Amino acid sequence: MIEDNPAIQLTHDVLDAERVTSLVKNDTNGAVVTFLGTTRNHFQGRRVVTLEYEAFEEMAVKKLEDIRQEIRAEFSIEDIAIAHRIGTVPIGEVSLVVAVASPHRVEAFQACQKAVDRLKETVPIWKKEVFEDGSRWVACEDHEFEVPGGVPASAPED
Amino acid sequence: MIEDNPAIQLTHDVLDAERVTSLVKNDTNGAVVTFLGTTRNHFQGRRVVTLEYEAFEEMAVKKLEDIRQEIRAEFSIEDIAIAHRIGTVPIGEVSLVVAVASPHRVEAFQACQKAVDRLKETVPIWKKEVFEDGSRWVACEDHEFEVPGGVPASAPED
Amino acid sequence: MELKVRFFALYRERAGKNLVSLDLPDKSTVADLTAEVRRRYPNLAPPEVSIVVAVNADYAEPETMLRPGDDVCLIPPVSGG
Amino acid sequence: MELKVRFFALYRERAGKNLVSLDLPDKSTVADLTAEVRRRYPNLAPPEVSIVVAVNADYAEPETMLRPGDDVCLIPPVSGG
Repeated sequence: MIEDNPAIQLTHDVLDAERVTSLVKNDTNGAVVTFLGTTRNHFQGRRVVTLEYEAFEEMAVKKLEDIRQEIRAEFSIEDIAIAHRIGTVPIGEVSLVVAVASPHRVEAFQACQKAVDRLKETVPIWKKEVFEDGSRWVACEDHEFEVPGGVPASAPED
Repeated sequence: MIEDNPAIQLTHDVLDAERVTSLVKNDTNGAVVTFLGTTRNHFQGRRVVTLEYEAFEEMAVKKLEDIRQEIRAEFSIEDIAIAHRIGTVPIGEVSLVVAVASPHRVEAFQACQKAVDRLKETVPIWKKEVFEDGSRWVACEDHEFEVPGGVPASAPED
Repeated sequence: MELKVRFFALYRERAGKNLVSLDLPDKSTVADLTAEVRRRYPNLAPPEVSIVVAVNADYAEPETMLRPGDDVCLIPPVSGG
Repeated sequence: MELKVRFFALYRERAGKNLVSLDLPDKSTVADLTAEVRRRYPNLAPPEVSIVVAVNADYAEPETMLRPGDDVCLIPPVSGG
């Protein structure tokens, strides 16, 4: 955990989805929507062995808090909590928890999805898929990010 | 629990959201969306003391399984689990858990929301809000359901 | 034929019973049954609201024909979740 | 002025460093800085992809003017979640 706000968590530890969800539940909310991002075991047919998350931590925490405030303003929602795991995340484990609670379910679904979308657009966190024979920074090493004559994206990097 | 399918649960016990979610998680899914319906403490300014859920159990289990199959067909999703609590549910506790997992998050959000919508339309479960001075069957005792000269909706019923 | 009809939730409370035996002519339909229910329990639902019926644990159309031994249930507007 | 520039993820690996000192003229902008970065690390990103820069932990426009002591970080395309 980087700072004091319990509704934002960036941690090397295993995430506790129940704890994150409990932060947003209260007796005036009838609907709680929770998103879990879990690490997948394949990418285009290649077996992923593990995932590595790297963050620019000070900025990531600020950007996560910006998203919370954006969602609160746009959806009249008070209760939103976000936790992101960094470092090595074994396959099948949870890398992201976004929990949103609202008196009504439509807003809770919309707000949760929007928060996840914004996180993937703006928060400086990077995911590397490690294969048996190489690795790949997700979103970076797409076709358009290849450097002519540069480091081949699929080469082992560690 | 009424029958053998672990992905459908109708129970008088406290719901375990973590358990329901764990039924849908697997290593090929990157996204898990969970909806929790929790009991609210107010209705139009009146304080709700407790909630009572009644079900036509055999049919409710069948209808919940129909929803699972519908969602799987519509969204190409394999993993969906639904648990509904019946009987007395104290304020702030979870009455419904719907968990959906998918390789991609957009489908997981859509499928989860659709499953909740369908449940509220088709599954024979009824919720009664108990106030300090009366009670009300939700969805039944709306304006258009008043019987002229019949039982007043806000009268104590127990 | 004699049919056992189950009442749930609001209907159970308004009728004051959860199980009623109705004697209906053979080949009666769901619509015939709800008409008879309304005669016996005029305060169950207002005339402009149709009474939904499940036969053998599935929703039935008004024209569905009933058979002896059918499990018939009256379904008030649902409100799960 | 001398500026410390931090590299993350793909950029860190391609540059082989996570921190670089750059000497830039006073009143240089973010665009001046990325041009200098590209001269020193031509393999960092293809020319048609712009290099995103954060100054003091917030995204900065290309025309933003840099000041001594600024915390400058190069931000490859993000992929959290």
